[in-house]
Amino acid sequence: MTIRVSVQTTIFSMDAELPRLMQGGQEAGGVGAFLGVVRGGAGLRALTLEHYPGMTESMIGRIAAEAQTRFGLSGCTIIHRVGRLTVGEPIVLVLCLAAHRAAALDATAFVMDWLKTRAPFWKREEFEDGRTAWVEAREADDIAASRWARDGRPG
Amino acid sequence: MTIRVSVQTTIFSMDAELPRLMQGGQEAGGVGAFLGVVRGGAGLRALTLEHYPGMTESMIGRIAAEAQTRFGLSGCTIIHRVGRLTVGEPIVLVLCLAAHRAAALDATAFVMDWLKTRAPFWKREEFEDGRTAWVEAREADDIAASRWARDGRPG
Amino acid sequence: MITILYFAWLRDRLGRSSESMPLPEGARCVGDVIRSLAGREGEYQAVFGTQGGVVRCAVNQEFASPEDGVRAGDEIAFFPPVTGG
Amino acid sequence: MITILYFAWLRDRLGRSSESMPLPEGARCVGDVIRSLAGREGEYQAVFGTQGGVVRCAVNQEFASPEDGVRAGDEIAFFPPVTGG
Repeated sequence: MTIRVSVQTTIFSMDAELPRLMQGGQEAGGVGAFLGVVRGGAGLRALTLEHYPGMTESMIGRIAAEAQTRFGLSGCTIIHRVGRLTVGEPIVLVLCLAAHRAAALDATAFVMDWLKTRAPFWKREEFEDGRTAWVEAREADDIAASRWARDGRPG
Repeated sequence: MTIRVSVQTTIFSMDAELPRLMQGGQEAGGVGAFLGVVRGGAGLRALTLEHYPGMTESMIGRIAAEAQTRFGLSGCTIIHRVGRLTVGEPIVLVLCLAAHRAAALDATAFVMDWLKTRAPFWKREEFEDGRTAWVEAREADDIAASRWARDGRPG
Repeated sequence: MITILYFAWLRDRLGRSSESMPLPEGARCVGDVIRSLAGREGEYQAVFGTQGGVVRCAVNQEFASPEDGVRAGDEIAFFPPVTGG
Repeated sequence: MITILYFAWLRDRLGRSSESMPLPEGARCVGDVIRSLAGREGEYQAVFGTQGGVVRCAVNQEFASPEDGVRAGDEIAFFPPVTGG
């Protein structure tokens, strides 16, 4: 099992991440993945992502470990960018390696739902007219995360 | 909406595919993905994938179009390799671009389930001892595909 | 004439990937073509008779059932259940 | 002494990202610290009093509730609901 967690300002490469992830073993049959990008619209120019150094890495590490246990993953990579990101830029990458596709894709959804609700990141929006505003938490994210509740919160 | 379908013997690059897919629009917030690889174990050395040229591309194109309609995708890329592939090599790549993560990941699962049951590919296994055997269809794949049935089969 | 294609283990067993033949006399559906092929000697009988239950079919690159119609000019493919992805 | 961290709009509103202070007298839980901060003038009162309902908290980098205990040496962080991913 290879767990890799990174919080970084720089861009990442899926092609570069895959070989690292695949060290997880020959028994793996597939990688589920989600790549989040800055969604445009409503005059949005950029997002600035802030986080809680230390706690972020710790929470993401726990989310990855929980996904590994729950879905029997052979590997899990979670990379989250911070700093200023313009529309269309990648924000987050989740890769889950499993024996079968259902586990790989379910684990990916699980990690994303928990990242949205349990990892200490905050987004500030920056619009074409110069206005900025902190993004408010979406109730939909709490609902999405709650569908995984079994023994309570991860970690 | 950008649909890209390819059946090819050569390897593909996720990093190269993403910019093409993302032409689908600025309203997109995420890419759901699945990368299938040749799963090792039980002395397996390689797979040889055969397909029905013409029908394959046509069926995959319909699966992509159905996913686009059903999940409101902004883009869908499906690349399936054919020929001889050794353990650990990538076989199939599915990328689904959507406004939100749930649609992107659900569409990815949908496409994979239909690819397994509706695209004319056949796998022959090749073992370390030289033995070869055609892979038999898995009932689990039919069950997985049937969960999407609404108006019957896609296309 | 019709074109018949064989894939995967059907091709291996029958020793050919395609053949052209006249539409069998009186044949109106896929099932008629299957019965005609099953009437041949050797592997054809085994593949289309005894083991015919697992053989799948497409007519002009669309999945088809034994009841689906065929006519001269059609491309008819026989193959095992698919195993891609 | 305790270390207090502020993130996102709390930091913007309060004009600082961290501060060190003695554990308020008699304070035994996060709620006691919040009440102490709400007792300050200006933005603190608004952030921890009026709008306190939306403020989230972590003690030593673990999510915490107002009832959770605090003691000298703790790192206590206040922030809005998270919006990552």
